[in-house]
Amino acid sequence: MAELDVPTANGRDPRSDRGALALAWFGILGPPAAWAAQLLLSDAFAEVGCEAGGFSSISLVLIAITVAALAIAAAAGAVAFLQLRRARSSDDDPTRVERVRFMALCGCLSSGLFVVLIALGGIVPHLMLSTCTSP
Amino acid sequence: MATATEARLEEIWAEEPGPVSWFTTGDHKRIGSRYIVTALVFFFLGGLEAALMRWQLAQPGATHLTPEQYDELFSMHGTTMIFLFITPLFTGLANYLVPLMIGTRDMAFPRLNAFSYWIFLASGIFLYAGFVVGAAPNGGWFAYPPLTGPIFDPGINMDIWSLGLIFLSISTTAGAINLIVTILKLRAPGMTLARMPLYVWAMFVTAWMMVLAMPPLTYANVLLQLDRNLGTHFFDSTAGGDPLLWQHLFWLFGHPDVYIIFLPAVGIISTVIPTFARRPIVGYPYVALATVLTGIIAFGVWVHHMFATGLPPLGLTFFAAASMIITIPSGVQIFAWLATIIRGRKPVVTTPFLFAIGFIVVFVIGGVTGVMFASVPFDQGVTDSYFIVAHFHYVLFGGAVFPMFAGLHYWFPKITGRMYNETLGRWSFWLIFVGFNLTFFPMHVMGLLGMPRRIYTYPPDLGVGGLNLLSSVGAAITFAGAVIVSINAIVSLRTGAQASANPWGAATLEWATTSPPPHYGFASIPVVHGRDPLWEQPELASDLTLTDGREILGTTVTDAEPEEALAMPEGSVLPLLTALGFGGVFVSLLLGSVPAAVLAGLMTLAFIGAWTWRLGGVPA
Amino acid sequence: MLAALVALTDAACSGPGTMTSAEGPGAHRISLLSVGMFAIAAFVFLVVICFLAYGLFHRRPEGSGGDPNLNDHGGTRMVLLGGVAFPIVVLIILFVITLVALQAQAREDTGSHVFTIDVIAHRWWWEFQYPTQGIDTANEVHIPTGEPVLMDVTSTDVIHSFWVPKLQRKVDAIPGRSNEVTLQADTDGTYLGECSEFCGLQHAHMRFTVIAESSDAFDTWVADQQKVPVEPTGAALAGQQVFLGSSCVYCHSITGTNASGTVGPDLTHVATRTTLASGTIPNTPEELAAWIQDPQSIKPGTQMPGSALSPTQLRQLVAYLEGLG
Amino acid sequence: MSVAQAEPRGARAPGWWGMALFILAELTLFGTALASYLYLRFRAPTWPPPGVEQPDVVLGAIATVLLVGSSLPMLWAERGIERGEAVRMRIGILISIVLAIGFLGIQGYEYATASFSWRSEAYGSLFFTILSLHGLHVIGAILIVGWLEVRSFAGHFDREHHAAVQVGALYWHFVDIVWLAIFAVLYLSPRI
Repeated sequence: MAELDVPTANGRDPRSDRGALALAWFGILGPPAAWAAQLLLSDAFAEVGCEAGGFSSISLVLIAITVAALAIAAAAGAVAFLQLRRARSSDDDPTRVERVRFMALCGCLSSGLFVVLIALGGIVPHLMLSTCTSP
Repeated sequence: MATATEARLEEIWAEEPGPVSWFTTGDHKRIGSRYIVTALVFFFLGGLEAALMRWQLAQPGATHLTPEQYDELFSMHGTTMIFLFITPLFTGLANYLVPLMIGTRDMAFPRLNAFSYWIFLASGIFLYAGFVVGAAPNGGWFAYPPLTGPIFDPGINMDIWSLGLIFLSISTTAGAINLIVTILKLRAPGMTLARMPLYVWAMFVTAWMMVLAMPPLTYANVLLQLDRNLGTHFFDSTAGGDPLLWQHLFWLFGHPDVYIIFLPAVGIISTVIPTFARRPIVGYPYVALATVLTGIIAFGVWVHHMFATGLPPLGLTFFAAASMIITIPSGVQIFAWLATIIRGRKPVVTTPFLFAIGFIVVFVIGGVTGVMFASVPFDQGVTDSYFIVAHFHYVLFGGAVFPMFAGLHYWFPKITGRMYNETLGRWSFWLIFVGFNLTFFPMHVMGLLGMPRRIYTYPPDLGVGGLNLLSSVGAAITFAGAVIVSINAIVSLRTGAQASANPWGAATLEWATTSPPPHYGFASIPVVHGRDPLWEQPELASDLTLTDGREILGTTVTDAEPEEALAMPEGSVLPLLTALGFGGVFVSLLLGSVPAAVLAGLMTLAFIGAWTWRLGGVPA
Repeated sequence: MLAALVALTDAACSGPGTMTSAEGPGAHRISLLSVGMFAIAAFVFLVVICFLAYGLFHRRPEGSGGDPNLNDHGGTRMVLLGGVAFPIVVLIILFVITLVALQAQAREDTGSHVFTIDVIAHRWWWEFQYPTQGIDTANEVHIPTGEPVLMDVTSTDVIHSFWVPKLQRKVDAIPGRSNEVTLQADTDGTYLGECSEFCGLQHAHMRFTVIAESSDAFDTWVADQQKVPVEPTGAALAGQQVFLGSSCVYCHSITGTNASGTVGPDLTHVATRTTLASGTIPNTPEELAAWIQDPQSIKPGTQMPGSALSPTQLRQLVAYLEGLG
Repeated sequence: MSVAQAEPRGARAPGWWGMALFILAELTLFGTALASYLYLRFRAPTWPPPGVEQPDVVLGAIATVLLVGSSLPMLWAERGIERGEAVRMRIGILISIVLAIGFLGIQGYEYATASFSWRSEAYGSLFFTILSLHGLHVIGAILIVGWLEVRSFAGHFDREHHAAVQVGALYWHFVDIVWLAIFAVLYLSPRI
């Protein structure tokens, strides 16, 4: 390894390091993954459900998908927020703390935006549109 | 001590003299400039096609062009501008700048970089071969079957188009992978994810989108080729297929593609504005995250291109919601630029800054009309009318070509070592700005007056004759502006003032090298302690000189901590030969001769074998 | 800029295809939506221009080099307010309005209709079949004013798009699918219709006309269309012989004769139509003769071949066709 | 003071990242292919269409065992070269190639004996296009791994330097895993 006056990876327990990193990436990429799953499943059910005669429980299925997606996005937001708070009080070397706070902040914002998007795309249409208005 | 190291590095990183190195170089600077120049040639061709179209549409009932010619022109205008001009140009600019901005000496895979360029050049020629044989692609840039299917377009036109795009996707995917690995593994020590320049963030997200967006297009084109030449029924509704399958696959690529065009432009603007506002960007984390979120949401909006195809309304609302929310990250970026200008010093008004301001004005108009299409009923009213043509020129010409002009002027001193002429620059800006608005603003009105897209002529009673004339005049002015930009470039290449290392007093690392930078880039790999190295650390030299052969520094992904020095390969002609091999395969497929395709394929495999012979094993 | 857009549109309201001067409920919804959104758009654009102008021109010290530690506390608030808070509120409102409009649209399409018209798009003309009335006409569709008529839109070849800018939203004509849209005109009049999906060489000349008339005028039109044309006499009879003897019968059909081709439009009542070749030329004997003589010069690429008729045969054929009232 | 020049392996080598991203692009390609299959399937009233019998699951299962099984000797080969045993690597690669050729043999048999063709109907088009797309990738994987075999005879790999083997093996495992998804969609889903 290089001996440099640059912050280096050694001197820290790699497992907790990798765990924190995994949580940080979950905070940022969890919400979009939940939204993508909700979009594809809802659209598939909506299109298939309607064309195959529109069974009545379809709106129930769509609501369940949306609630699950919201839960995941909110969980990711909570994880990111926790990391953000813990990073503020951490005494690690400043470069790493800056990066951890940056990723945690991105996690919070990402989950905020996707919670709105999932709710807007998942719940609001049901209130207004009967599920299977024929094309 | 520095000059000895520099001499040593110059000798290590030198290339064979003379024209041979033209075909064997792996230097990201030479390949980047080549990409830019070739893309600008295609920009000129695309502009010519646009000029001919505007000439035909200037008055009602004109017969300057036959319908066949007009269809070929607008199809190639769209395909050229999107696939052969703007994406390769931004790829070339990234090839040139990203290694310098992250403080390393070359891309992660120099030979793959050369290979990407040769494939791009070959596929551009392949696509334009259509005009030579009088059968250029004529199905529009999104080529909906069954119109482009075997029954209604039996000629070779659409085979050229779809094979050409499969051919080009090799270059785009290889270039994107190269860029991602470079950004992940070769950042200077200390450049954590929180300190990456915003241009590098933009290219990083763009490259990921390229890797994920190209496969749906390639698969759609494979299906189209099979339908056209082997009698399969993917898009044939009489035998279980569905024409909408093509639209789903194409637009799953199509909308991310327009963001692949837009995000590099956002990266350029986020670099130009802070430099001339004399302060760091306001809200760096918000802008960086906005780039990432735009790239992600872009994959979930494609059905807004299909609102009028009779899909069930509930399904459309999911995509309408995503199409609305995607405007929030763009809004964040616009307000970040505005805040940077307001909170900064008195702005230094140069041509790049003028183009950046012109971009903000024009892109906001394009953006607000874009939001309207997320409202399903409105979109069903105006889709496929000239209102859409006006919108996407505001967000593509305004949203990407304006930043391109800003970027080219901004980095012209760094790439060529010469300053451009400021007065010519201003003239070209105002001509392009006025000409652009004169050309495309009336198109909003034409759309509302009920003028459909892609009509080679229109009757006088539609009431759009005057507007079309205005638009054609505007096109001429814009063309004049672009000509002045090229004059400015050619003149300044020879007689421009000598450029210093950092003429704009900018903050990013590429301005730490001389103009133009030497082959080895940095004498010593810089160590970064913040987001604006040149403003925060006057002295960048470190002791990481890496002079035991052609070496660059591999670092960890999130915090860029040094891992080990990586040996870089010498220049080689194999990438060019492999690209020619692929060219042979695609030309044989186009001409429908399987034996020739197999032969060319075997030749390509041989070149790949030679290329990878020494990779990842005991050094030679 | 956007104020100019609104002004320009109003000024040019005279155009036959102007969407913003709506005459049908569908188009009213769209023009209402568009006026509302243009207002929001103009406001947003104005806000950005004000910020930009203030940013560019307000006086502050001139800095030489870049100053890395200029704090951006105030700026971040502006980014979050202008870039996130305000847009989210506007977008949620816009989304709810969109859903309301979509619901109205869905109710309209699934509601009751006086009758159904099958719209069949061909390469470069429109076929309109009235199953309840047993009529098959082309390029001109009559509907009773104020009554919702269900249009069942499909295509026999490539994708087209059925669009009457002043009356309703557009709906694609896709082979193998049938898309429904309700057409209703509030006032009598003729309304321009266009194909708005690129469908090949003559996409530009694939227009149709919607004629909205009072219900009794509509009934008389239906009665005329249902009549079998009376036996032609004199020059028209000779013209009929020319018609039956030539290649026209392979593509066209006229009830009461053995011509039953379906590639081209049904010519049983071609004389009642005001335009020919899908809205390209007016229906006058001279234009009809020129069209029959050399259609490629008028619509290059059209499926109709030219004909080698002598001038007298041509005159007789035109006389026969113009007699098919 | 300079950084030691080492031959990085695993997630530290740029080559590994390059192949991982290429595999991501290929996964998207196969994902799109399977999504198109399901898209057309749910639009069709009956699937497979009348007169076309279901693909033979037993044959498909045997092919799956062969191909997925071929990953085991490949893993064994990778462990071998990590300990510097080039001979073990060569044997492992050879077994994998043989198993893969067995897989291709079964595919070829299915092509020959199928009662429908890609020309007959969308079902046939989908079935044969996705199968041949994957078949080409198996051939590609055989060529890559075969080239590693040739290079190992030229003494290119030892304990310290074998990044190429890891990259080649990564692609091999990808081609096997993707087949599981194709097998599920093409062979099993028509039955539920």
